[in-house]
Amino acid sequence: MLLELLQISPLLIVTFVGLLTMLVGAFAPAGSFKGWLGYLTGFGFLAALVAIWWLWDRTPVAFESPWLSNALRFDAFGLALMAVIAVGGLLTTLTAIHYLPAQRSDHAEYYSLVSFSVLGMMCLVTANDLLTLFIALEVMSIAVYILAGFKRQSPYAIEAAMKYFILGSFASALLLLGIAFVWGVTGAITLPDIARVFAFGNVEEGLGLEGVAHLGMVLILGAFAFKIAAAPFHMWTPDVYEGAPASVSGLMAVAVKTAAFGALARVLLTCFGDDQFREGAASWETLVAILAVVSMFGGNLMALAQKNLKRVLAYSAIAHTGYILIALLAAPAVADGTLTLNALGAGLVFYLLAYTLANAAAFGVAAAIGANDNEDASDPSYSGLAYRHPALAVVLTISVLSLLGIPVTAGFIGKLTIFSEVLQSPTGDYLWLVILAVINSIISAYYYLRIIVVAFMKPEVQPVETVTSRPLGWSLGLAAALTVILGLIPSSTLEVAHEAGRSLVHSTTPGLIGAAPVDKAALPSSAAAPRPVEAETALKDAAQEVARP
Amino acid sequence: MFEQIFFWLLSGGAIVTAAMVVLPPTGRNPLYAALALVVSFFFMAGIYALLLAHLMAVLQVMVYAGAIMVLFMFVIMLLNLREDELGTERRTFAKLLGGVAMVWVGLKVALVASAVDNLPAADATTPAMASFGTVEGVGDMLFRQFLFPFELTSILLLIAVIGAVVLAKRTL
Amino acid sequence: MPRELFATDLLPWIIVLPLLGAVFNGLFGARLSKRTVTAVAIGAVVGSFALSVAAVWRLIELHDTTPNPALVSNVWNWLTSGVLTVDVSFLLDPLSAVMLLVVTGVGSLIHLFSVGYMHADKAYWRYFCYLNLFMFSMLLLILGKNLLVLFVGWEGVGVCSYLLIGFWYTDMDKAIAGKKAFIVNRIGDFAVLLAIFILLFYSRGTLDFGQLATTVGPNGALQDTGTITLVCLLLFAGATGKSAQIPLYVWLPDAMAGPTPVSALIHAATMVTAGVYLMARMNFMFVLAPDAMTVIATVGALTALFAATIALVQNDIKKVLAYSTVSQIGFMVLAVGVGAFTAAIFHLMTHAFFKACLFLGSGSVIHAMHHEQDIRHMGGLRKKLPVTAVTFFVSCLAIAGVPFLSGFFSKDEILFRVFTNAYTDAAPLTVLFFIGLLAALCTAFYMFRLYYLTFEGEYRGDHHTWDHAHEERVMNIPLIVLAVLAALGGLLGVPEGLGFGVFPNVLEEWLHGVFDTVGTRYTLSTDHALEYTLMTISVVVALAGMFTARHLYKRPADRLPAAPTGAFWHRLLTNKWYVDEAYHFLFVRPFMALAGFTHRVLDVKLIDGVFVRGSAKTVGFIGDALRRVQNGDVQAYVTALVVGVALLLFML
Amino acid sequence: MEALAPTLATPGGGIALLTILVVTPLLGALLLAFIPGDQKTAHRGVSAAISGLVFFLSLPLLTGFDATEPGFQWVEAVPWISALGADWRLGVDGISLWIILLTTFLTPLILIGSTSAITERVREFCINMLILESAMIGTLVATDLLLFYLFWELMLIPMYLLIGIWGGKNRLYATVKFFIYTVVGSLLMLVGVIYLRLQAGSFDYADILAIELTATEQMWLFGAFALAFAIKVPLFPFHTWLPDAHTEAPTAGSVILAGVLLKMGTYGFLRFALPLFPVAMGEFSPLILILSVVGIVYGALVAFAQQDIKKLVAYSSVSHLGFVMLGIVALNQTAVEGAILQMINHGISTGALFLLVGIIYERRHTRLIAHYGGLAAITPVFTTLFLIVTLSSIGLPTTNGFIGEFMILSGTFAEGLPVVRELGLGSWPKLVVLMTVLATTGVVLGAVYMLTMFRKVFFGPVTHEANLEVKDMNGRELLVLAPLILLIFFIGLFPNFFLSKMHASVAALIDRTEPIVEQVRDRERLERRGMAADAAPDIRVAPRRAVADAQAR
Amino acid sequence: MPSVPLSWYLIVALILFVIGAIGVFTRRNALVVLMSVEIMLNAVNLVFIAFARYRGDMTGHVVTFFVIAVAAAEAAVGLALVLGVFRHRKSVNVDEMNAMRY
Repeated sequence: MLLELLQISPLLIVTFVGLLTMLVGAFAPAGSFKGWLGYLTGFGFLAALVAIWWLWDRTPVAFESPWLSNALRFDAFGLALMAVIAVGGLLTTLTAIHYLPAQRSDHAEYYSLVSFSVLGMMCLVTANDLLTLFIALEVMSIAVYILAGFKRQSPYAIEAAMKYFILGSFASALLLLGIAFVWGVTGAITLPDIARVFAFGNVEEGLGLEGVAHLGMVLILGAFAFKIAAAPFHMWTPDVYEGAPASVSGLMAVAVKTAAFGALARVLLTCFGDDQFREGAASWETLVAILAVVSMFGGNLMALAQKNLKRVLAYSAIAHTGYILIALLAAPAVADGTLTLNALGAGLVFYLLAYTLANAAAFGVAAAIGANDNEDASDPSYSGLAYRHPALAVVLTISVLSLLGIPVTAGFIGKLTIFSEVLQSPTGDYLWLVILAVINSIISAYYYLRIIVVAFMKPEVQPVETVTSRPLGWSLGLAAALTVILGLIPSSTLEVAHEAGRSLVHSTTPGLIGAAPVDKAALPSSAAAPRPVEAETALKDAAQEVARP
Repeated sequence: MFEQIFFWLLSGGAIVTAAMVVLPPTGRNPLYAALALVVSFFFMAGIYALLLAHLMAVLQVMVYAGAIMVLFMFVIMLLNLREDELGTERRTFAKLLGGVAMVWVGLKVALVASAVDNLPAADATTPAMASFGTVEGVGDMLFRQFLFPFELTSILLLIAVIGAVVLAKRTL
Repeated sequence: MPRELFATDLLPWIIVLPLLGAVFNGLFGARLSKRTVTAVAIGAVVGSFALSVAAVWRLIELHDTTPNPALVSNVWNWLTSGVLTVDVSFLLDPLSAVMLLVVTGVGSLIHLFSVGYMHADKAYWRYFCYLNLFMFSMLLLILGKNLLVLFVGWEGVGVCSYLLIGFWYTDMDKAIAGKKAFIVNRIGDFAVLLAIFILLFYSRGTLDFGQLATTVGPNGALQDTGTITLVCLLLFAGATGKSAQIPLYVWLPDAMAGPTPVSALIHAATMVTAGVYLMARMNFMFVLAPDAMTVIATVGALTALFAATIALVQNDIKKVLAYSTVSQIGFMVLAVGVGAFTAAIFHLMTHAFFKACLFLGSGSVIHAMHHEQDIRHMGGLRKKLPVTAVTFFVSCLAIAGVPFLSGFFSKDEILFRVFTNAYTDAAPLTVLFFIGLLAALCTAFYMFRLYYLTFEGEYRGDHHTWDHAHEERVMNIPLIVLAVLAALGGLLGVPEGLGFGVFPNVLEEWLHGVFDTVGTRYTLSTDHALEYTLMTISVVVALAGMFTARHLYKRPADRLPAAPTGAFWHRLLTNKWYVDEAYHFLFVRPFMALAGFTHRVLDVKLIDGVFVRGSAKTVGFIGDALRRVQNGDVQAYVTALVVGVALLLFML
Repeated sequence: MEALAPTLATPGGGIALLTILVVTPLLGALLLAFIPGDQKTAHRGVSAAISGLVFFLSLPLLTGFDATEPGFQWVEAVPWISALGADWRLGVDGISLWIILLTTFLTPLILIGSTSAITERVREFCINMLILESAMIGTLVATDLLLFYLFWELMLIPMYLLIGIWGGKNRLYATVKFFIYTVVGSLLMLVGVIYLRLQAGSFDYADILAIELTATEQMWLFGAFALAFAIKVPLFPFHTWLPDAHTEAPTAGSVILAGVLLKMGTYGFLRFALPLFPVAMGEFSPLILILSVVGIVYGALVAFAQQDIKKLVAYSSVSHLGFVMLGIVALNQTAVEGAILQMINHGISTGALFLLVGIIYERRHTRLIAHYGGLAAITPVFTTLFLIVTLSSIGLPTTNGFIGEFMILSGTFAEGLPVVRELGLGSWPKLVVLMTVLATTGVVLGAVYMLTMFRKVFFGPVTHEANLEVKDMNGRELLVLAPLILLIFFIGLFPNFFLSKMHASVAALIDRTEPIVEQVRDRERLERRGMAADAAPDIRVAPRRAVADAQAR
Repeated sequence: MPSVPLSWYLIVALILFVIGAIGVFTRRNALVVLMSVEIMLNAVNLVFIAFARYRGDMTGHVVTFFVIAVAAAEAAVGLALVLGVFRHRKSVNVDEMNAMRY
């Protein structure tokens, strides 16, 4: 029991910090500075990071008791994304510490809500059954709805929260319907079980039940497409990013998206990753590719004429959803015996990290210019930033270049990894997709450059006043520095990302099991090297016993 | 036969009352809509019972029709919107498009989903089904298999509490 | 043999001395006294002349033993890449020796003259810097052992000419004239470059004259007459630029914008003959291309006549001389065209003498007249400028072809050769003889018209100028020397028919080795009777022109014949056959229009406007249109979500 | 990965000279960041000193260069991003040597030359310039494709800021246009780079040289690479960013742009497009040939129509770079060497022109030709230098411009001539001859526009009062220009000093590429004659192993 | 054996779901919109419970249980937001919330 508590320590730490801040904050005098709770929250995330680091060598973590092992799966992928989320949470929390007082919204609840939403995200990326997934999603979402409207005296913030909430609830209902269908036809709620059912043809052929499962898959995909802001499910993004406080927009842009992507990847690759499932319908790869293309073009094109930093970043976030969706298709082959398994590449995790760093920095700058209750992040509010605050301008530039994918930034390595992995993908020839992505990068250059133009090359319209704050500086410095460092020496991080990706093994060989830890015994030994067909039947038989108790 | 009659009655009632929530004239006034919704929830509870989900039927009435709808009523009363403040509904192309798309989605899903009839139905008379839908059966699963989500839900409700306070309290 | 070494090592110094002078004056001249500048500049050129004499002396010694002696100096390997190998190397052979002496000799004299002519100019140092630089380039051109070194000089003289024509750059017309000269020359250079490229290929990367001769020789790589003709025509096209032949002569009259000594040196004596020199240098190739030779001869003859007709009616003293120069070079080109290379070089030399003298004389006049150049405002200047008048008169006699002066020998040699020389298998171009004769008639007429209007009769200008008109001693010396040369220079090439064994044809003998290939292709007449007949005709023609002019123009001012201003032919000639206008209309205006069109329409509108900015605008427009969908209405957003799901389902 | 054992054994006695060259300016930039922003003199001094130091550090490249070695020298290989198969691989060969030296040579001059032009945000300016220098050197010495790409893109940012911050009135438009234009090419190239990486298994240049690509692959990859390079060159019709960028850039930007950045395009062609995709080169060379010659004539024509001196020089760059491309596409020892030399020449001459235009701009704050006139009388020294540079730019013999153009044109001509006479129906040779003739008209046109501009600016009477006050060049400006002027003549007189270092590498490049290109052309010729395509000989796609090995060393 | 086929229940649930969805994007009153969301969640619950019955698997009930909890939480937050909106605008009409667009 104690071991298991240690094993889920990242979750516990975050929960504990959330509760602590809530309780302590309740006793703090009204109107006093609550930033120290932010430090506390930050330390919480640091501690969580340490815990994740400790757990890293123990992946996949073997939970003994059934209630945990069904609900959660701590594999390299989940841990890596938890780490990314924690980093995102840390960076955005640090920006909030002095930003919130400047926005006259310095309440203790902010930090507990951040902690709880991060808890939701962490559960989301490690959720092993669809129910936990749903609850985790709701924990994250509802906390973020509230955070979006946290500056409640601002009509913009409240309006943003309201919009986000209505759309979010709608998407939740869709997700739930999808879950209902998937569970209904498979009778399984945990991801490995669902995968097994699909893999071994337990959804009887000819009965049309696969169709229902496909429906479920599409509904789940649609709901997640909303969360990751893929076009045309993206409509909320610009308004909400613009209206919400900058630190919250940052959290939404980095951590929420990371979590949603993690869950989506896990669901798609584990449950629906098997070729058996793909029969009789367009594969989710096609749908994802289409979403990617639409998101890239939609985000980038709509961003062109934007004159507000937060809004530009929102559209850029939509476009990036497109790039990251491509990473879902990047599944290089991993040879395993005579069978070839496909695992997710390093691209997704690495790109999410790079994206987290860049956006945390960019929204950090957006927060920095939010002094004196200034909510506006439109051009005049940071025009000529470089004259008075060169460091902020440099950070903004680095983050923007990283988003654009210019070398010596993490964003470049991320794009490079995604593109090269997706070109090796065995599930299809995605050269066209890569070329479209590149064309989109070109389009995006225009509005990213505009940000640099405004910050560096335009004169000051009004004196740019910024939130001067040491934690903000740490956050920005850390994000920018990591962006450059990861751009220069990404090797070890890439290795980690690789390992994370590899833990999401799925198969393009019919009948091979999906996400469950690959059971070496069940696999035909390479020495015997039976024919694939035989191996298949043998496997099917073996697994059917497992699937049907 | 008995089951079918109840099915038609309950589901017909649920659909009609649900439509009353959404469609004018009742849909224009939140108070009427809320009342229709409560009725709809009751019909739903009936369907749950028909499906041997007794505990859920009870919870539906208690939590939904009771707690949640009371909350709605509070807010409606609090705001005390008068008829003229409600204004008129706008007819936009988006709404039309959305309606058509949603109906299409519904039809498509229904069409595909009717394949579920091919699933073998569980026999309710077996001893394994004895505790089906009871507090005991559901509770057993809830606290054994789904303990973690259950714990997580506690955080969720806590968040909702904090949220309601943060967003709605007059002064913080 | 230390003496031979001495002479060989001399060659680069002949070239470098003027360069050093130019660099020295260019860098420090502005801060030095005029005296120092003069000393350096003159010293450089005279030193170069002295070294030239020494070198040629050595060559003469060698000539006794070998028919075609040569002093060679390889200075460094300039360019090696792939098969291409070009050395910076110099060659002094009989041909270049003639040119060398003419250039350094006449050059020295003109430098001397310039001291007087330019003494009042602020940019005195700059002038001498340019002039020395010109000498350097010209010597490079003459002494280059391969086509590329020659080309370096070729372009170099073009630049110096550009600089010197536009020497008084504050006058925009002069600056424009300089630019025009350079650009017209460049058009010719373009052809030369193409010729070089073709030759380079066949010669396997070398441009050495000797190697090129081998290339087109019996066992050489280039045997195709078509290609050889092409090369020759291209080289000739270059020559028409530099040597001001039809169709590229237009720059030379404008070039008179430069200081008069410059006109004398560059635009009469030396640079403009470079084209002739080039063709003489490449004679081994030209003799293989009869078609090209016909073209060359025809162009030369036509140019001679054409320019002479224009000169008939010009009133600017320098313009007359300029057209005269074009005409005379036409004679040289004509000579080349009929294979009479020796005659061409001979005329080149004599022309250098008398035309330099004439130009310097005109310079003296202009200097005296305070830069008045219109001969209608002159007259009777003999009284004020006696030395100038005498030397001018002698040179006029020489150019007109009055017997036993230099022009007589050289021009008659050419006309004789034109009449008789025949390419091995083709008819002689006799008809060109008559054109040449007509040109000679015109020459005699306009030269004496010029002389009489300027120096005889009554003064027609303002009296203040008249009172101050005088000669400078330093300017007289070159005039006298050149007049003597103009008178006696012809003795170097006394034809066999007139020499009677007493006067050998020195030049013929001297150059024989260089042009030895000519004899293999051309039948050269030695018919003395015919020669005497032609000579008589041309003398009669010359005297006729001369006396007509005397009759018309040696009169008091009020009795001068009025110019037939209204007459068609007069208008045609005063306007130089409207060639400049035609060129302007045919080439310059279309070029400017094309450039304007390319810039305004193709570049700005089409490529940048439609393609570049157009595509950006299109993308931006789409983006803006899409953005409008995002109308802030959350229910529309829900709709989009639903439509998205519907689409995904549809795609399934 | 055994091959990746850090080998620092270089002719320089075990010193990682190239890394030092790349890193020193960066360290300098870092150093500058710590000097307070208001100490402008210190910034200028330190940055000039650092770039000067880099120049001296780069000299051993020249002295230690083994001219007989066709492959890379001063090779360094250290593992870098092993997860992606990219390594820190540097090397210099005869193709890149002089461009590197040009870079290290120009940068200090520019920094000194900008003292009076850049008076605001001096620190940022100097940092920018040093980063730019580092990126440029990096691009030239990288022998790992990813590293190359990294530096290639890195060049963009400082240049972007340079134009955008210190540029003229219309700078924002110009700088964004510059950036996006360049990015269009380079991102598509990135796809090509990735594709090659997947084929070769690493980004190592030697590995990539060794892979066998099918003709179709070559076509696509060539398209991706060539577009990036063509935009950078810029090859007609991808040139329209250049006039804007040049016009709006500060002098330093213009000089760097003309001097080095444009060369990256032509260098890219030589380093990558040619040796990697010879078949595609064979197919595309007629097109590139035509485009480069159109560029020559077109650039000249448009230059003639310009009112703005800088724009005129910019279009002249289009014309000059056309010559370089012509030489490259001719694939002939003389022409390619001429092209490389012409890159240097253009860097020096056009760089000097921009410096000179900058000097006059500082005094009069106008670049319109019509605002000048008669300067010769007021600023004789300036006029003289301008004249020399102008003459170099129009290719006067004894100056560098002539050598380059002559080599390119004669080499190209020789490429087409033999076959034209002997076969009489080869389309390629005919095209080459025709195009060379057209290109040679560029020599005339160059004179036309340059001298027209020169006349208008310097000759004639002084028409604007303000010009009377213009001061002649000061000592610092002379110091900056003197080395350039000397080089103009030095290259013009002793080109062998430069060419001798190129021979081996260029020969290796041609050995590798030309036979295949020839085969493609032969096949086309046969097809044109109506022979069945299958009768045509197969194209040997496999590169020569020996050359690859040589390059790998 | 149940005499009503499973698909009938599903169709009823889907009709309810569609009604709810249409309510979300047609009703301008935020309160009604929230109620429509509740209808949608209920519809899904029906799907779960129907499947549970036919599969004999109570997981569906458990999920429904959680959905009810989530719905409660959502309702609390949603109503709080409605109050917040009302405070600023004195109106709860969703279609007037377009301070941020394009």
